[in-house]
Amino acid sequence: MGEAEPTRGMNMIQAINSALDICMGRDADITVLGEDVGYFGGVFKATEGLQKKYGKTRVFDTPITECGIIGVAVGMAAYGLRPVPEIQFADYIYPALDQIVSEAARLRYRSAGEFTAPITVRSPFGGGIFGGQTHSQSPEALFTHVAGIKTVVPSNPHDAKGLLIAAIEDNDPVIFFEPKRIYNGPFDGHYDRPVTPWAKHPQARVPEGYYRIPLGQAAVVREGEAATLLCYGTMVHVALGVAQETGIDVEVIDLRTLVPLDIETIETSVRKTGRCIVLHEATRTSGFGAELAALVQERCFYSLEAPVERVTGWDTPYPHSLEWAYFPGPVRLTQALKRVIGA
Amino acid sequence: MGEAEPTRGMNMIQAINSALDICMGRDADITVLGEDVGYFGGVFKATEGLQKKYGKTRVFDTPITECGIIGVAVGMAAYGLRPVPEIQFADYIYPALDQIVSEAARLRYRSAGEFTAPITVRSPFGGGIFGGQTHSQSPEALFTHVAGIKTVVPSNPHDAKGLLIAAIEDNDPVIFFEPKRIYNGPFDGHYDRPVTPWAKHPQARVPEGYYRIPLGQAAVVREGEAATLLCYGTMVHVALGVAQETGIDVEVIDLRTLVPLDIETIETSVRKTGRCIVLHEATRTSGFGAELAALVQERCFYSLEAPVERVTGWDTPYPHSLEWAYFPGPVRLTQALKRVIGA
Amino acid sequence: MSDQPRRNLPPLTLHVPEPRFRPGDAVDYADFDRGTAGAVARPPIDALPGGMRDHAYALIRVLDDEGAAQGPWNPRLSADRLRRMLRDMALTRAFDERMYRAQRQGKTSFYMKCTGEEATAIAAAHALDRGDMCFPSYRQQGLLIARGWPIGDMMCQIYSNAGDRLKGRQMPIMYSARDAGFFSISGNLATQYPQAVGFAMASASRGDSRIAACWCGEGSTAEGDFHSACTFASVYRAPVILNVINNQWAISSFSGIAGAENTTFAARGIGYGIASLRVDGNDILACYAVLDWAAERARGNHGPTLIEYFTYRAEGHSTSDDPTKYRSAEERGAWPLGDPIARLKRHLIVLGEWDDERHAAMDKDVAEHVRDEGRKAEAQGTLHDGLSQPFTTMFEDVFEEQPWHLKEQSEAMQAERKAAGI
Amino acid sequence: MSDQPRRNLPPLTLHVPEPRFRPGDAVDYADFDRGTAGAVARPPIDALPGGMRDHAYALIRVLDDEGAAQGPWNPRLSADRLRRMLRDMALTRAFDERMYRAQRQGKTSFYMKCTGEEATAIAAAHALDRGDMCFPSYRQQGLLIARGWPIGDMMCQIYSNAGDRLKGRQMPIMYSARDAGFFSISGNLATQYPQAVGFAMASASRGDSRIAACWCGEGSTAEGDFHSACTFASVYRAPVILNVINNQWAISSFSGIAGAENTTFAARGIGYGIASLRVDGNDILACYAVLDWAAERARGNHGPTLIEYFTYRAEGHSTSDDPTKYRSAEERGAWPLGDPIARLKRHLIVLGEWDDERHAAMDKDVAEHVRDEGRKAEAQGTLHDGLSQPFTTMFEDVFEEQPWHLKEQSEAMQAERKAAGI
Ligand SMILES: Cc1ncc(C[n+]2csc(CCOP(=O)(O)OP(=O)(O)O)c2C)c(N)n1
Ligand SMILES: Cc1ncc(C[n+]2csc(CCOP(=O)(O)OP(=O)(O)O)c2C)c(N)n1
Ligand SMILES: [Mg+2]
Ligand SMILES: [Mg+2]
Repeated sequence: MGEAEPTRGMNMIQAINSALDICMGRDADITVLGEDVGYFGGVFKATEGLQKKYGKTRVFDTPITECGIIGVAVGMAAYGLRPVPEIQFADYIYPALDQIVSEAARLRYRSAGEFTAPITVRSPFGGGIFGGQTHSQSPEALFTHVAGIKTVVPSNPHDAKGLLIAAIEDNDPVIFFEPKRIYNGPFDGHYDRPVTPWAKHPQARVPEGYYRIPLGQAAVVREGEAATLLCYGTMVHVALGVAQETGIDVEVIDLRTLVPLDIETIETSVRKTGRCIVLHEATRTSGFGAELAALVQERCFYSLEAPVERVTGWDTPYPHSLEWAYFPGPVRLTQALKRVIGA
Repeated sequence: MGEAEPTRGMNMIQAINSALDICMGRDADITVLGEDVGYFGGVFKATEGLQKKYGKTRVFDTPITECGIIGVAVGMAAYGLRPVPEIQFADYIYPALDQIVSEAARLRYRSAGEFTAPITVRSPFGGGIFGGQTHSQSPEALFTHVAGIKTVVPSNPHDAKGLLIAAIEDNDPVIFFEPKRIYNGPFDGHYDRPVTPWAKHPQARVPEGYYRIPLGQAAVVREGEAATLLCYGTMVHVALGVAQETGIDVEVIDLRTLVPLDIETIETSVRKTGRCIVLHEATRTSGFGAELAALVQERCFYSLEAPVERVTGWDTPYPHSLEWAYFPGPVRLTQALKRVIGA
Repeated sequence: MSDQPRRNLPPLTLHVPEPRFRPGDAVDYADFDRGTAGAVARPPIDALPGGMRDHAYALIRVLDDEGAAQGPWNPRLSADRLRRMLRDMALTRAFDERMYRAQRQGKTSFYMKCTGEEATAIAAAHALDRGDMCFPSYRQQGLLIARGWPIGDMMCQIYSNAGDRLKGRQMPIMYSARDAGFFSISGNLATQYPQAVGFAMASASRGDSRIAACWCGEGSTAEGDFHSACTFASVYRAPVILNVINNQWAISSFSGIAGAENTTFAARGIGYGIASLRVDGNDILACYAVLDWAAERARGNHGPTLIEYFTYRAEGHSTSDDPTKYRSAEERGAWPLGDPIARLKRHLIVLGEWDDERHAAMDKDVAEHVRDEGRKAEAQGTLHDGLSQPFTTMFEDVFEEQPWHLKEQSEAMQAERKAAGI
Repeated sequence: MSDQPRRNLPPLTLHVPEPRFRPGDAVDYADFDRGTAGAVARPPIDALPGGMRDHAYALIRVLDDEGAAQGPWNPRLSADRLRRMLRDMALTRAFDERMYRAQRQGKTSFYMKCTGEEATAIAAAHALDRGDMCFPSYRQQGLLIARGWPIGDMMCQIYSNAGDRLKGRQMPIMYSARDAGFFSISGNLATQYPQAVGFAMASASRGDSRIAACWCGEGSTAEGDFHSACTFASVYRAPVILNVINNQWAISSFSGIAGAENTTFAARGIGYGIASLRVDGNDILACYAVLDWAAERARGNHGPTLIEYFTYRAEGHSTSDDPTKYRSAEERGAWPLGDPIARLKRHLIVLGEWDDERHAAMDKDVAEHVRDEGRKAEAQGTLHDGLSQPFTTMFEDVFEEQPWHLKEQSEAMQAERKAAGI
């Protein structure tokens, strides 16, 4: 995990690009494929410059079939490559679901280790860019239900790079969801204020070289005593923003990896605070927040002073013009926090 | 809901067949399609005789593309039909996921009601027949996470018929999962004992005519004081079996519909018993049990004497020869029950 | 297994297609074979697909370089009809221009033009019956416009304003207009394909006479939905027209990434035994003619038709991209099949049914119409004017009846807004 | 929109394909056109797909009715090789027979035969190099057997016993044998198709010389995976052989439900610009020849080949169905392309390289081999003998390293077993 110096200010896209660049430079097996990832460098520019540097056979555009992209990646992995496919938006991952769930996730198990699928599926996810129902979804819960897949969500450039390197080097399939709302700057949910760029954020000082952030380790991004906020991705910034605004002394845990989960960090915190809120943008019912709430009450029942609350998107599609009413922003969190603290 | 007499002894397959027959007789818009559902009557025989009775244009075999089956059903629904597609095994529903999640589930919402998708997707699910990883899955949690879909799981012939009729008549898309292990008889998890056929089970006395069991209503199948067991499908019989074996006075709730959930019945029961176990066959992490545990602790926190426990399949694929070690049978439930009661 | 000793085999190589022209490249289409207007035969509408496979590799053209209509596919439309088609194309282009600017002005989050491809949709609206159901992609605004749907209504959808029938729920341009036989547009590519086949099958199974048609881009043909649609259409001989708009680009990927180096998109249909035609997509007479052929074929229970429209996406993919980043800026001007509006205009002039003055007057007229409708629409709000839909609409139409959890969430939202003082 | 008044149109009808023969029907294949052995030309291995489209509609045959090998596709194999192929087919059939009986005896939960289709897999094992990677469906046991994989190992997998390398995790017949270049079989149809293309692309991108091959049934070609595989294979000219076993049935659905009324399955390849061949799947010389052609083509960087093997599924789909419930029992006997073992036997006899005695001796020999291996395998347990795998194996290989939640669950399972006294 030793972090290489020097560091450089990077936004999330640059950090992801840097991770890909470094991995490709170290390991000729790493192959990037996806819609528009080649010459154009991806619709969000995460793969910019890679085709030029590593050639067309290692970084290439694909036909528009997510099923094919992942199916081909599984075959490449069976050969011995380490494919890093991009799904252009998480909303378009469903056509690939069978190849992910029935194939990549189970290959090691069903072949008793003869074949494996060390694939890292990168995909921008989450709302906040007026993307409407089909450019805003957060389908992470689906993947956490499937045995054999790891699910990772970074919340800042530093973590994005270190986690992506760890994901690519992992020998199991990893779904790497990139919260697109914070590609260019952290976002605390105040949609009516100007965007803060990453530039001055401490987590945007990113080592230029190689480093890993191990999968399965959460980060306590704010220590506190009043309540534990479990979050990931964009919601980390909403949580931190609310902590600052309300002055309530919450402990904010950035999960970073959803499966395998860092249960120790969660338990330690909830035992200390006795109160817990879980946050995510996805629809509430059967979201990953349900798993977190279930785990916390199972394991910390006798420490809990109040029910674990869920602050999430509503059980509706992500509506285009009402996206800020859907988004679980500071108001929703503050209200829940007051309830949980007051209980 | 008025139940028509006379009744007849039916197993689950016969009850489902009867529901389809009655609906097709009443409404010419109902169309059955799927792999092998036509002349052959389905690999489990649920559609037997229907093609002969209603003709090939209303009951027909399809090419082997689950994506196509549901996509075509959405188009038929847009025309005004009420398609009842069969997905041969729930394990094969993933290629259709995009058409279910992005299309059927959202059509009403995105068109503000101009177009709807009154489709009932029938699919046998669950393990217990040595089907291995790809004939045993219980993917219900995935669908409960998606806004716009109802999810139904019957546990006996009487409910299967009444719920299927209600599902077919519902104007929203319904996923109707049929626990294949109990097609022929109730199963309490004692895999080493002879199979009991439905014949003498009271819930196998099924009215021959039309009746509905409304979606969204659970059934308290055993009243009790010691703990609430929330279950559906095959697990209802495991719960009832354990109640009988252990003599512990549990209340067993057969949810029947997962979305929309009958929250009232659940809350009433847990407030009374103060203890709760949720059961399902699916993998534990992010299973529907997580949602149930989250809801129960959110809404009944101050009544709970013990953490809500989850008795589920493990977080592994469903292994062929070790399927009884995977299956959450009487031993696993009894142990959990003792923990919960003892807490 | 082979028992030969392991042979000393030459290394394999991976072929990754590359477009001919990238930014900065000079564009030369000299070797482009357009075929000859009027040269392709017109099979009878009940022709067996097996007997007309060559049509998938030909290019059906009616308008020649002089603006005359040639050959057996000449649909012999009245001058009146031709003028209406011309106006529909002009109106579509003017609409696109205005909404593109509206996006640049921040009045909406997103827009997509169909510039250069207008003929494909306008021809369809004229060739199909109004009762026929269209399952479009996002680039068939021309269908709605030519079916006479109010552009003001479309603008309100784009602005997610108070007049938006879709209640601000959908991204701009994702129209739904049941009364115009226009199916709700999805953001997920090609999903409409099997849906159209299902609609057509339903219509056939009920002895109705309505047919269905669907559209997707050449890039989208790679999706599995396209394949299932073709399979179902072939097996059940569904009365459906499967339209592929080959505008040669899919965002930044050229058509070679979708397979164009080795085949045509019309040829995809051959594999299923579906009658397949390939047409000059910038020649509205040819487009009309093939659609009319396909529609009559479908109505006569002779089965589906797959049509590839060979055209060129003259503008960027959407307001979110800059095409000069991945293709030569010269391509648009050099494209050998010209512009569909200019070509129909010329034809009408050659016929003596049109002139530059009337064209200018028409342009002015459509521009004014767009401007007037635009003003009226904007009076009902634009995206960032503040939210035009009551919050509670968000919880409606998820299901026919609102279940308890959505009721609770709706109430929680109300409380949240109250707390926030909104 | 069309401005014609709504026309008085005739009603549409829905066509639902129906097989020619159902249970009880007399079977008559008199009008079945087998073509003539030796009549189809053999294109050069670098032929452009566009120049050989007719091959997708022809039927390549080498063995004529007299048992002689005819025409340009005659692979001219040594008698030794032919005898080995004959034995591999016989062994496969004997293996199938025994395992089918084992299922009937309750020793395993499930079995699937490939009776009548043996030539397709055995030919492939002989035509491909051992390093070439095979992505089979569930009916290519012949590949493993002909690659010399121990049938005892296969039996242990079927019995989920202590000798099962897959630790009882997979349903019977879902083999995995990396050392034999045999990819782990999936229960989900056609998923192996894009995987094979990916393997081939990887091999090409690394300058390796190994090619890939995949198999699926005609019914499975309808899955989207098939389409994405063909698209990728065409676009990147992947060194892959896409094999479709058209045994005319998909469980109870005849091939018309997969599209066979209007096209061949080889023709699917035409749409992508993939070289496509159609071969008599019961003629092992023809099967070998087309595979050899396709393999050389792939190795020479001339791209993929799609091959349809026209054959007949002589038995039920699996041990779970009874084919007399949906098709005429006469079909099997009447099938005009005969039995692959009988045809190769006759050829060898015609060549003077074989006789009935040697055949009987071979049959006895393979039967004994199967019986001996069967006994050894059964000595390691059968499915219901009790569980042959330690419970803890269930929690292994989900991930490379076991995360905490699986450790906990594994411990919970141990406790559960202890409580149950097991
Ligand atoms: C399932 C899915 N995958 C990816 C996308 C992202 N996407 C939107 S448009 C587009 C390109 C489509 O190109 P084409 O089909 O040629 O249509 P055109 O834009 O040229 O009209 C892509 C990749 C999507 N909307 N849906
Ligand atoms: C995705 C998926 N859908 C459905 C099935 C169920 N199924 C198993 S085999 C089969 C028939 C396949 O027929 P075909 O492809 O012709 O192969 P054959 O059995 O004839 O060898 C079906 C429908 C499955 N295994 N996977
Ligand atoms: Mg395009
Ligand atoms: Mg078959």
